[in-house]
Amino acid sequence: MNVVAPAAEKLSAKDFASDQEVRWCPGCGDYAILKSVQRSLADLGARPDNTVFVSGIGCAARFPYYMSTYGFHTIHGRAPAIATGIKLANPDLDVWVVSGDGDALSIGGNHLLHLVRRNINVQFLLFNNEIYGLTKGQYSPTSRIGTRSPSTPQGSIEAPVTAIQFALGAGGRFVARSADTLQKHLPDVLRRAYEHKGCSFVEILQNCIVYNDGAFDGYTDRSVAADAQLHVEHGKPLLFGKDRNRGLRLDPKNLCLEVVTVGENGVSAADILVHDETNRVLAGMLAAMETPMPVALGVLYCNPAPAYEIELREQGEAARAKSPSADLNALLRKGHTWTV
Amino acid sequence: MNVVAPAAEKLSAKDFASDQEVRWCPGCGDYAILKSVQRSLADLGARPDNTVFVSGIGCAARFPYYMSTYGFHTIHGRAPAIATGIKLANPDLDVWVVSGDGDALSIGGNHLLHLVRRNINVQFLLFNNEIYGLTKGQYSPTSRIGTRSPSTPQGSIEAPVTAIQFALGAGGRFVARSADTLQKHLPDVLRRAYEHKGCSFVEILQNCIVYNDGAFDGYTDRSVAADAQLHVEHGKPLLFGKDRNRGLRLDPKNLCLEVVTVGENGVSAADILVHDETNRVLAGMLAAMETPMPVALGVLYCNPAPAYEIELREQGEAARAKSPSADLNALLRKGHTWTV
Amino acid sequence: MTTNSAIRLEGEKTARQTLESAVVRFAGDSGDGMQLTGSQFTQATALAGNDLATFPDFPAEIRAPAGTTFGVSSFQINFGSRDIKTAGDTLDVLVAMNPAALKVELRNLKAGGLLVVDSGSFNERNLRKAGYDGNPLEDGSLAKYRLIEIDVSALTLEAVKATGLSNKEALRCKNMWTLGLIYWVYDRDRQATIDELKQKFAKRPELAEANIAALNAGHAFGETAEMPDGFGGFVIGRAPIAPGLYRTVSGGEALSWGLVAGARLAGLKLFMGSYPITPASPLLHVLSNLRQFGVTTFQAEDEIAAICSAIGASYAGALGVTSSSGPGVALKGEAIGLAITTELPLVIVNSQRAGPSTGLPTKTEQSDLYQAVYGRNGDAPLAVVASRSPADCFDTAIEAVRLATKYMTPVILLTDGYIANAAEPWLIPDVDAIEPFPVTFRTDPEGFHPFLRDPKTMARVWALPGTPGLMHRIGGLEKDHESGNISYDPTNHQRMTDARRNKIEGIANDIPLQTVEVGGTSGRMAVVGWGSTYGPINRAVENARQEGLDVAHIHLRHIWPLPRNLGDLLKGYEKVLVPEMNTGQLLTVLRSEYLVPAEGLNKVSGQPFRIAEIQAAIRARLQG
Amino acid sequence: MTTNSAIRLEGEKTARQTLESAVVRFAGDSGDGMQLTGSQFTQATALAGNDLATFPDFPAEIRAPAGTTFGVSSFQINFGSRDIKTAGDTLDVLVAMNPAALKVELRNLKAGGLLVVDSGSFNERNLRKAGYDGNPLEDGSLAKYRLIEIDVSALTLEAVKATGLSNKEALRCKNMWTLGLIYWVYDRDRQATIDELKQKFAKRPELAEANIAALNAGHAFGETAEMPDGFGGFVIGRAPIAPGLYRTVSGGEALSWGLVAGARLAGLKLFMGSYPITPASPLLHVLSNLRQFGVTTFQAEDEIAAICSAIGASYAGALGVTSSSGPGVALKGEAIGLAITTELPLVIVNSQRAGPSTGLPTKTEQSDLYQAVYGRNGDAPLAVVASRSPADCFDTAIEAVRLATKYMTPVILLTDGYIANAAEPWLIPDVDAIEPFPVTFRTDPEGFHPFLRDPKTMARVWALPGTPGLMHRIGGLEKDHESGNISYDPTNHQRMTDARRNKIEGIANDIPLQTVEVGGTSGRMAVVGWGSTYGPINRAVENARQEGLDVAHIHLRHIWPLPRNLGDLLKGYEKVLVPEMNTGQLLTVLRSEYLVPAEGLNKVSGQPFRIAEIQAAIRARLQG
Ligand SMILES: Cc1ncc(C[n+]2csc(CCOP(=O)(O)OP(=O)(O)O)c2C)c(N)n1
Ligand SMILES: Cc1ncc(C[n+]2csc(CCOP(=O)(O)OP(=O)(O)O)c2C)c(N)n1
Ligand code: SF4
Ligand code: SF4
Ligand SMILES: [Mg+2]
Ligand SMILES: [Mg+2]
Repeated sequence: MNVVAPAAEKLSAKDFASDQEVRWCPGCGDYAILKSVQRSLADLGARPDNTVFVSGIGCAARFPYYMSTYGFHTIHGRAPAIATGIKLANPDLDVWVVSGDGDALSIGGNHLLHLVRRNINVQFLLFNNEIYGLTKGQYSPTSRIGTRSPSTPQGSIEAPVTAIQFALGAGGRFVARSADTLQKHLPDVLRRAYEHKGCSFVEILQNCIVYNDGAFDGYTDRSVAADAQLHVEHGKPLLFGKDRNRGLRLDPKNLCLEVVTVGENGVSAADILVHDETNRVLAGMLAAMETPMPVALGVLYCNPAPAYEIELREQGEAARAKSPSADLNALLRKGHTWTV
Repeated sequence: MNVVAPAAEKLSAKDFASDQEVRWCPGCGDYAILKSVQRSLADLGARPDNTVFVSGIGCAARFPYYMSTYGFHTIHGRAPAIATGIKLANPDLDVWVVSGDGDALSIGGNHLLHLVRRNINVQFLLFNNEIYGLTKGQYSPTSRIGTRSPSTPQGSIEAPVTAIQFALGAGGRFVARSADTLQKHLPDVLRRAYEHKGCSFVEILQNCIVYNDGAFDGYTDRSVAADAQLHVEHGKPLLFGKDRNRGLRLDPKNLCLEVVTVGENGVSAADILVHDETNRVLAGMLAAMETPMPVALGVLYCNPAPAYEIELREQGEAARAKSPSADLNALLRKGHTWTV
Repeated sequence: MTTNSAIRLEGEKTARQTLESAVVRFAGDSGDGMQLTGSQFTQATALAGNDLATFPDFPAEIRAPAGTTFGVSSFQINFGSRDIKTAGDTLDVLVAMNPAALKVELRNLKAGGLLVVDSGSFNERNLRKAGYDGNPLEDGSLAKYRLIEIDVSALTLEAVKATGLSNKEALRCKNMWTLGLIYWVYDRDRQATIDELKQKFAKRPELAEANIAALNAGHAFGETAEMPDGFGGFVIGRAPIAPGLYRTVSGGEALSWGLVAGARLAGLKLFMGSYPITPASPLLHVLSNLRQFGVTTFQAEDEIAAICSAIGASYAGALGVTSSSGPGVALKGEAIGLAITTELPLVIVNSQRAGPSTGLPTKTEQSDLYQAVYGRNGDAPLAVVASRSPADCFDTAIEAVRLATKYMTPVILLTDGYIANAAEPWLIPDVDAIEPFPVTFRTDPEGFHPFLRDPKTMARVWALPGTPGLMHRIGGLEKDHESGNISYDPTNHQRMTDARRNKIEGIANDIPLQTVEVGGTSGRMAVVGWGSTYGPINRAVENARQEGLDVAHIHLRHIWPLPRNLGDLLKGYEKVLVPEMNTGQLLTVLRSEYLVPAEGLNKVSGQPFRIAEIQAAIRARLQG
Repeated sequence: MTTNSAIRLEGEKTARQTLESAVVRFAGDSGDGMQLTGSQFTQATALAGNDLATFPDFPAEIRAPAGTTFGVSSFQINFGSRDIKTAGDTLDVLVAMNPAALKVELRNLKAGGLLVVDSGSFNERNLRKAGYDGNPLEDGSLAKYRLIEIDVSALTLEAVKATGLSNKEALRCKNMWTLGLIYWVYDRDRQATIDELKQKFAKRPELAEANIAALNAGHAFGETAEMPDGFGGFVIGRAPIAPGLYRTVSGGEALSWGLVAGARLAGLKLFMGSYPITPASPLLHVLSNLRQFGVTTFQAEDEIAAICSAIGASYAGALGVTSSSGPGVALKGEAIGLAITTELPLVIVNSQRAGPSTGLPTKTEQSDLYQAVYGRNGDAPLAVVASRSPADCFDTAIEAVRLATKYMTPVILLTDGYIANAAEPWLIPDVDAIEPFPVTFRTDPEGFHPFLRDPKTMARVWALPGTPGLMHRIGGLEKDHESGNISYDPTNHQRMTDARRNKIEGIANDIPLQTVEVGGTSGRMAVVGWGSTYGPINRAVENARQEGLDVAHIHLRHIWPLPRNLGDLLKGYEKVLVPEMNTGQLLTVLRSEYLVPAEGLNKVSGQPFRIAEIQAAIRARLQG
């Protein structure tokens, strides 16, 4: 229990930290995300008493305990459904959902689909470490083919689901990606998610140091980051690389993206695709990029539509406007009655 | 119970009909689909005793009772999971799953995601009538916004899920669409689905005459069919219309499809996109087309990958090859033992 | 046969015969409008001052092919000048609109009962579909009934000719013709039906006109045509009913209104998360139309999401409600545990149907009591209440809301397919006269902890997100008994387990002592029931007492915890008989709680008990 | 203090003292390798011919921050020259590798017990993390123990210096140093551990060398250093154990092997559909490595898919198995109903953990019995069996498979977190000597119907898809008692409900009569247990009998149906006491079935019973 005065003054990241000892493994990527979120909330001027963190079960899902906001650590996979109820009962609350790749995409895949499709105005953060952390290292639906784990000693044989593609397939209106270690990038994405009115889906690549260490080193390691990360920005050309001279070009015949170098083989700056975050097809192509292509980070898609709970509230208001008295006795007496 | 002799001679559609009275509403689109399936199985030379129809709950899900094959009418939403178990226990069976839009995409969305992602070699037929038939007409996840139903008297406010986009987002390797009334087209699609080794996802637009009559008239009515249906074929230009002179052109700047008329405004046949069923991006764009664009029918995407149960069998064989004796007594005695 | 009226017998009509009660069943094809016919007859009967009970019986198929036996739709009503407790064991009157209806329903008609058939539908095709080899109207097989054989189809066409409807539309009025005839049989007033037809077809006055014409024609036929044995109709006087304003109400309606009333009495908005399922859907449908009462309904993607959304809504300060039937409630088990351990109010309605698994969705059963009382992982106690009749749903819903909010606990409310669909007259209560039980939300940060308990109820405080200064975290892991933080401390787990258990057991002190419905508070036998078996048990016990047997009827509303005097009460009887539409579920609870040698009377056929079955069992066991 | 060895007291060593049994607990940080230490000690102890029982106790966190109390990982072992039934109530020896371990575990150490601490870890930082104000090694608070305070860290570094390991890697050998010392204390042979270290570090021989050096150094230290009171170590003789070939086995292993053996005895392939959950995952992990035995494992997307895949596999002719813990089993309820009504064989393993809801995942409990016996919609009976110990899992798994296949029914097998993780010596059975129970699949189309029943077992025929001529349809709707086609017929529903019930009840005729573990078949009190409480109950009853109390121990393997003589047996005792790690769940079943006034002894703290607790309760209730 934290008593935070309804302060007018600006809160700091620390004001969003609860008094509970953080119990992730030393070195876990979750720590960095926690920090980013706490800092972002402070920067965005969020109010702890108006903020709710909802989670399912998993290492990631311990998140709410470490926030000085309201928090609900629910059951495995069901956080989207519980968050939906919270938001429909009180649309004024700021609701964040924190989930892992197993929680969100294995047991909870259906609820996530419908949360996204309904466009409930919550921020959904998927901590993707491509493994089941809390249950000690089984492969997850985002684990790469061939993953050896306690339940797949011969290597996994399932094509992983690409979280972002799934979210787009579910009709998501805000779809973004960042990583635990990107301490400047992640808060930017969180800000965009927070400002988006509707369901914001954010995949955060997160290192599980114990069971899947280095899963994202190919993207996040300093030595390769510049060439392996493509930071997308609406209206800006899709360029990356140490010298920012590598970029994406569309092959319109084959409908696919290719990496080209500006200034080489007759490629000019004008050939480079410009990011349009309202284009779902482009978002899908960016999401699907895999090594040796760079990983696309940032807001891949943002194309707002009315949030469910707002439309629902309007329907309620319309109903009340039609029968403003809401007289229960009258309801019970509507239709045929008789007196004995 | 049907006794069908292990006949070498060719079976007819009737041989695939069970002795049970068909109990759908008179005029329901399910009748036509049943016929198509029975005919297709006969044409494909399928064996009733080697064929299993699995379904969940719903009007569509009554399907297995009407087939003279093996049939398992399971519980709501879970048919994909049960079919998975059947296929993993006996990969030699031909397994078909029949499901409705509620069964497959509401309660069963998660199992469908994982069936598709794992690429289990079954044919998944989704009878999409955009409504809950069996429970008397509530809106479904594929119902259009504004659908008035017993549970949405003021009209539904949810963006519907597009089945095909969902299947693609789930990583589907075979994704197709047809309709109940297309008695030539549907068997063609079923044949392709049957021949595809891996999970074949087939959406079948189906008219519920009682609760959602005419939902697809805008596409299927004879008077509009030619202009409202685009039948895609691999390697063929994406043309449609009475005179087959309307077609799809890609706008590479905006990455979107537009309908053009060959011979008008300088459009030539060469401008028309050619269907490439191995291109996922194109499939996604075709799937997303909505009125006033035509509806895309046929095999939108087909790009085989190894089926799960085959890989699993290979792992089993590898394990057995490594320890061919499989001596249980030896297993129990492995590691440290001592004699008292 | 005279032209158009296929009456076989002749003679003068006798005077109307006075009866104490009657059981009528309208049976026809799904498309024949039998449910509408039944509900109109119910209304007219209620207006005539009779007590009544009804039993609508739908086919399992949405719209079965015309003429099939599995497409038969029926509506049964029992009404009388005395109090009526069930829809009736056997029929005095059967209206069969086609051969299939006759085939399916005849076995319930008393010998000598009135059998009204539409001979126009007894053609070869229909006879074959119904599985008749010959024509029962012609082979003498109906000799033991008073057969009134009329070509209703032809007479209806005739009656509505003037309206210029197509043949197809005109034939749709057959049910009103028949209703008119039965109105004549029981001397019922047609005005309410006429008014309703006018309102229903306001946009198509020609349909209103046709239906009314058919109704009147049927009635006139009764007045004028010759009837078998000179049959002159019946008359059934007013029942001695408590004075006041009445309506007929179905379980679905009464339950919905009770929940709305309960939420209002608690001072809360109502949030209903549900997923359609037979026979629970009516609740979702009715509540969806009550948005102006602060009701939000949410059709979730499945039952798990439905309950989870309701838990979320309760967490945010609404009254969370979820509703389903057996298979759907099975899916909610894990989430119910979450509501139990986070101690949030929640009402879970289970409209039971025949199981196991998908079972017989349109048939009634009481086989989810185990699931309600015991069906979760862990030591996970909650409160369970059960409705005994459609009207009783209103009161039990309010009671469920009261317990849920006062004790911060999930409450399971058991009803069943019979109650959900049946309708009965209801003395409309004055909602303003019901004692409110307003909830208070914690707002004071001083000394706040989320698991502080009210010393009397043991309920924890309810602090809503959005409240300044009360930020806290809750969840499904075991919680410290004060702060709610995760606690692995063994003593704390024991303490919280005990607290959860004692809180629920303590509810026993806040519910009425168990009373006896009929009979003494001790004696040779108590018949203990719960739920929709109320009617047949009650009448059976009354009948048995009239036979001179020393037997009492006890009916439970509170299934868990049980009323605190129940054990002593039961020990006052030599025998305890527990009739249930299951294999003995309440029986297990009673035997284990009180070690009384109770015996079961179990019927698991998808059909409600008949009075006679229970009466026979009482007799047998008292003799045995 | 002498340099390097922080022994405070002086004096000559005494001769080894002979003991009947001892309880030792190794406790340290999660990173300290206490589980490995414990299992090595277990092995050496088993090789020395002692009987033993173990209790591994993990922190809830994957890798808690070093030095915290919630990061303490322990391993307890009870061993002796007599038969050993539990891991021990209180400790004779506590090894505490850091202050946090001391803080958490000290309360279990007997006064006068041996306390071995690594003084090298008692620095200010660690003391603060553990929540100590001062240093307990210095403030006299440990005076009532025999304190052996050693700078293990420094001595280990010293011992492994020659291997050239980094400090960090060298310190990882601390646990082996300590193990060496405790080997000296109990005079254990190091060879098996040395062999295992060599094998484990085959690829990094320098690590093997270092660990062995540390082990030897610790042992040598015991041999040579001065000890408090001249402590000279203990000796514990061989236990009178049945002759044969032994191994230690954990519940997870024995259960997996039992299932594989069961499937083989039935002539089936085994299909396991599961979803990871604590403490059930070991079963999935072990079986995943047994592909060569015809085992297929499938990690499903959730528990519902897991059981459904197993049902599908059974339908296709494999032995379907699914495994989870309470919350996961709660999700399976609806699908269990499907397996019941389609009458397919299925084994559902529930490794119970502390509930309700997420509860305390790493702690043990027996609170899912209600869920197992009653937790489904509809009248949905199945068989329930329970394992009493790690080794017993092998036999109960075979029994579960036997019942599932012979009776075409789901069987729930209850085990718990304690059993899953603990290990015990096991007289390895000869699988070839177990009576097989081969399944026969129907192949003859002549007269085939899918719901034809074996007249004796009432099991329906099992006809596999793929069989020529046997095509049929099954499902969750009520089925005709022969053809399996959908049937809405009331009599058929009653008949099928009765058949499902009678089939399960009939299993009572095919299971052994209930025997008495200890004590007479009548008397003043029976203590009735089930599951992992076997050890403490058994020893408590033996102790009570030695005190002269007339008490017997009855332990159930078959929870449903119950053995057919159980009612009569229980009625032979004046009192029945039912100790359970829940609020009284078996108690409900026994009271309701037999109307015996059984009383509960309930502990819901996440911790197993202590012998003394049960003994005290026996005493109190016999006096009371
Ligand atoms: C109903 C249920 N099933 C299974 C579990 C066990 N479980 C807890 S977390 C988890 C998966 C964790 O993986 P992920 O969601 O990726 O989170 P991470 O630990 O990697 O952050 C599982 C299977 C559970 N708690 N409840
Ligand atoms: C667990 C469970 N929840 C709900 C139901 C009720 N139910 C049966 S079918 C159905 C939806 C039917 O819609 P759809 O899948 O679109 O099939 P259709 O009837 O339209 O063919 C529902 C909600 C059920 N049988 N089981
Ligand atoms: S197991 Fe992995 S994800 Fe979980 S806390 Fe440890 S490092 Fe983080
Ligand atoms: S309700 Fe609709 S989908 Fe169902 S059988 Fe009738 S027409 Fe077909
Ligand atoms: Mg993860
Ligand atoms: Mg549908």
